[in-house]
Amino acid sequence: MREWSGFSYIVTNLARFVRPREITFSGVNSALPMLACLVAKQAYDFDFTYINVAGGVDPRPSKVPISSSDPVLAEGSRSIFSNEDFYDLCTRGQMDLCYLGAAQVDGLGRTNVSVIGDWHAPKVRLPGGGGGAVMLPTAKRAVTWRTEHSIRTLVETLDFITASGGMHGVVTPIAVFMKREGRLVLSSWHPAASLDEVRARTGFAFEADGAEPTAPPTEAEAAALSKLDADGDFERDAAIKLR
Amino acid sequence: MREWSGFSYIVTNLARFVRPREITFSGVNSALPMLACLVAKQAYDFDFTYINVAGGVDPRPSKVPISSSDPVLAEGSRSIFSNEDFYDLCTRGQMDLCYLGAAQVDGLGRTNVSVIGDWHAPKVRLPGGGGGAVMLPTAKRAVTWRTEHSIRTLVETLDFITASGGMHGVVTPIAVFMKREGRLVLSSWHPAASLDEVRARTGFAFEADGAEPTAPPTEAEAAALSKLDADGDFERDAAIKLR
Amino acid sequence: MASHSSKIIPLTELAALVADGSSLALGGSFLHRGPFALVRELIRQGRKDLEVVKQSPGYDIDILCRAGALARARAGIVAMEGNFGLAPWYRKAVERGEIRLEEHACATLTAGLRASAFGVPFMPCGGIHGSDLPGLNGWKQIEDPYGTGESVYAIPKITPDFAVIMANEVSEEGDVRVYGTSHWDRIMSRSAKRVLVVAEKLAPSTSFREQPELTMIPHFLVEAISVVENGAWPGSCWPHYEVDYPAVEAYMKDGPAVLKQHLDSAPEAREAAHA
Amino acid sequence: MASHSSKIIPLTELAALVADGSSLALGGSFLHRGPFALVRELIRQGRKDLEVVKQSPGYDIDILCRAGALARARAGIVAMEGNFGLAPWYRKAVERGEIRLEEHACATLTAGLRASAFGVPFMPCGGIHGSDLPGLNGWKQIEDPYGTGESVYAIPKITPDFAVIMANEVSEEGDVRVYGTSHWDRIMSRSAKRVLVVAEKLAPSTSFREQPELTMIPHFLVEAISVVENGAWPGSCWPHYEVDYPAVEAYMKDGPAVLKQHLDSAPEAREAAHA
Repeated sequence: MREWSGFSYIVTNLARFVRPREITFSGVNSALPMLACLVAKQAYDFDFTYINVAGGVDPRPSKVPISSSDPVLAEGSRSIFSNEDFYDLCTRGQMDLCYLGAAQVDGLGRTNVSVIGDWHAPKVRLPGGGGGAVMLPTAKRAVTWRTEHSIRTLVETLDFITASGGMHGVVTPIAVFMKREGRLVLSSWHPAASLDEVRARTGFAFEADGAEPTAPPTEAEAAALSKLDADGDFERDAAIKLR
Repeated sequence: MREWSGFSYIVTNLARFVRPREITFSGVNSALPMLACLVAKQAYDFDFTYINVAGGVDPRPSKVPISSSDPVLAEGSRSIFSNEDFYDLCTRGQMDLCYLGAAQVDGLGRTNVSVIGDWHAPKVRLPGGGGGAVMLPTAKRAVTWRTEHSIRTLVETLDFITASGGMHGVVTPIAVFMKREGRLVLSSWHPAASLDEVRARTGFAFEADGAEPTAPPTEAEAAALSKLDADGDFERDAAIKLR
Repeated sequence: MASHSSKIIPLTELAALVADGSSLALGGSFLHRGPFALVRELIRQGRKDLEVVKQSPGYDIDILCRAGALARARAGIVAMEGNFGLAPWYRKAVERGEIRLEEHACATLTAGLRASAFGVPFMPCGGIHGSDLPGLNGWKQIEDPYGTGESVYAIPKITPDFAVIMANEVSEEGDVRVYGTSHWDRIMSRSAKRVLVVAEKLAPSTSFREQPELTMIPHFLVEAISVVENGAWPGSCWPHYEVDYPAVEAYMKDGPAVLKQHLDSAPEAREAAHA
Repeated sequence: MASHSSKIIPLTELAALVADGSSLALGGSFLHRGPFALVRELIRQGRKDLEVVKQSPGYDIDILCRAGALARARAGIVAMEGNFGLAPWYRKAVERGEIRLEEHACATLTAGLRASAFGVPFMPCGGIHGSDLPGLNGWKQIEDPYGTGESVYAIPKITPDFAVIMANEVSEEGDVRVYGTSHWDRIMSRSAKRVLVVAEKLAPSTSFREQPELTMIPHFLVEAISVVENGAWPGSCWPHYEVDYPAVEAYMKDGPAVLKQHLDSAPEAREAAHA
């Protein structure tokens, strides 16, 4: 195999958070989690419910859309689960796993998606948290991802705390973190990286007991992603570099 | 015309509360208001929105059902306005007129639909208020009716206050009351009755300035009700006596 | 990719999921589209100490009282309706103190279910001012923390153990469709811990795929379903059938054998007798 | 019995109903089923000081910022999406302090709309604990008055002046149908003071009578409608059409003439030019 690309690394490791019989959600601005859910549906030999922000419930999309909120993600659904519905599902504690975006993540697994600089005098106004502030503390497990692994994105101190709470895992092009006793702990690193590299490129301190190189994609995982991104458009658009 | 029956008197006077362009609601256990709304649709040369507890919105029922919550009351509707929806419409102040049942009414236009006797040791357990406690204070106008006009039903002191608030009118087989400055005031009486009779049969004191015999049914009102109750089943079932 | 297994089970097994003492949010309203076949099956199985949570129960709460299966009720308005007036066995049960009633307005019950569905401990509800109900139930007023001076009643969360819905059509996977008004079924299905369904018909999954907007409850919220033809009898299930008024009239008669006769003449009992 | 009059009016008149300074809850999400023809017409008519209330605005809020028509926004997440990243004119407007942002989580905005729809001054909302948003917005915590010890954030009522919905199909009388997800359109339509609609198609009233369950907004909640083919352009309106990515790409270019070119090439402008 060629070097495991950052794109495939993130999608595959996001997919690995999906568990049998659970309800898993992907939202807006979330092409990688959308692909991860579709990979999981193809690659894993268990049943789970995939709901998404387009109202889809276990959809059979005729293609993979560029926009992760595209109505094509509801094609073939037997029901429409609307926005109010999936938020309520989450706040009442029935959402097993949801993927939420982040610009900055700190060592407690809190996220900033609001602003770089001071909120009232922003250097960069970011999109805003969307589901985060409500879903992160109320989902059973929340997972985020960053396409850049650096001390700018994995920080000691957030510029603003958009959301705080039940972060379960963080995936970057070179590492997978999981939360343990309230802090992010390194779970595994990209086979082409190293523990030292992860430490050097991470802004917060973390434990790494038991961490090891991430298991490479299974045949089924690799095949599912190849099929979903047959032309390589998503990989090209995502433009994720290991370094 | 024969003597104006108590049945026709109540239905006709309930219908007369309907105003152009308004939203008017009839609920469960409400055969007379249901008929009143259907009479108003037929008899009056203005447009209004009739919604009901069966989800109907300006329905075209194929027949008049015995049950005022029968799904036939949604036949021909272009939309279904469900129970949550019409309660919300009311609490946010957009319900113009709704009809709410009562077992006892007092001089302030408050209602008891809960119990005869002590709530905790009931002599008669009544149905309960349904919409009352929430709709009476939040509808722009609420109207109730009693098929018996007596000191048992129009009382000085309610056994229990199920609902209190925006009562606009009360119709009995022999009288129409309207609320003025916080108290029920006699508006008109059945042509076959008299002010003295209404006073004698009413448990609370009331003003009657300007009250007069109720205007008899118009041709259109009479024709509409005859058509709706062609076999006289509703009139027979209601078994409403003037005295 | 694993395939979904069917959620369709026999009515006897559906009823067996409900333990003594359970609280049941029952779908429909009065005589219309209620999951009455399941209610009767709970009686046949001898269930005790049940609670009914429903804005407008009627036949269902009455027959549970008649059978001695009910201990508690939260309800807004209780009647047989359709000219039958009060629900007599319910009335007697309350008057004799045999069941504990928490009297609601329909909308306060909905508010309590919404609190549960939205994952919050209480829900503000419009109106109620001047009613004796808050005093009776210990409902608290909360002043608007944003200084409008407005006060609103907070209704505590209501989380039924089960929502039991009478559906027009279901898919084998558990999707639920109803026609006409949904009554309070939607909020019941989102507030209860578990959702059970009695369905008039099984419909092809493809028909759900063609109009997914019509699905009221998605499969993953539903635990189990029984398909029972005429399951809402003696009530209506529009557009399939109307209220069976003679059957309700027969039920309303007093007498030692009437309840058993009624239970035995129900569609699911006659079906079982043929099986 | 009077007959209903038509609620269909031209787009120019629909836009004329919206005064300067109005707050607009805009339907849809990001590039999908937004009432974009009306948003553009407001710009053409020179509307100022508008407010956008929307959980996930994108193109709509960006073009209003670009045209200098926006003064305030309440939003959960703002982006062009579909690989276009941030909404650049919105971003600049916030960074330069040209618009006042009230930053929400999507669900807190929904909670504020629910308060309005339910007629109560505030709405409890799950989650939010640990976020800086409550401090920023002055949101208060309320302790459960029923003694569970649970504390919940109360979101103040949000009542937009208008909800503007992009519909798939409408009846002449004003009934509104959408396919696929309703996004937050339903709660918007119940919380705003007035409801305006841009519709892709006029459908026969009989088709609404045949499936009334599909109607998202009943006629009596709707004030006026314009039927505009491709009204959601350059966004999608499923199942009629998908996102016009080249058009969005052209819009994203900087330069003095781009906005005017974009407005002139919109379907409703080309239609008007032919009329």
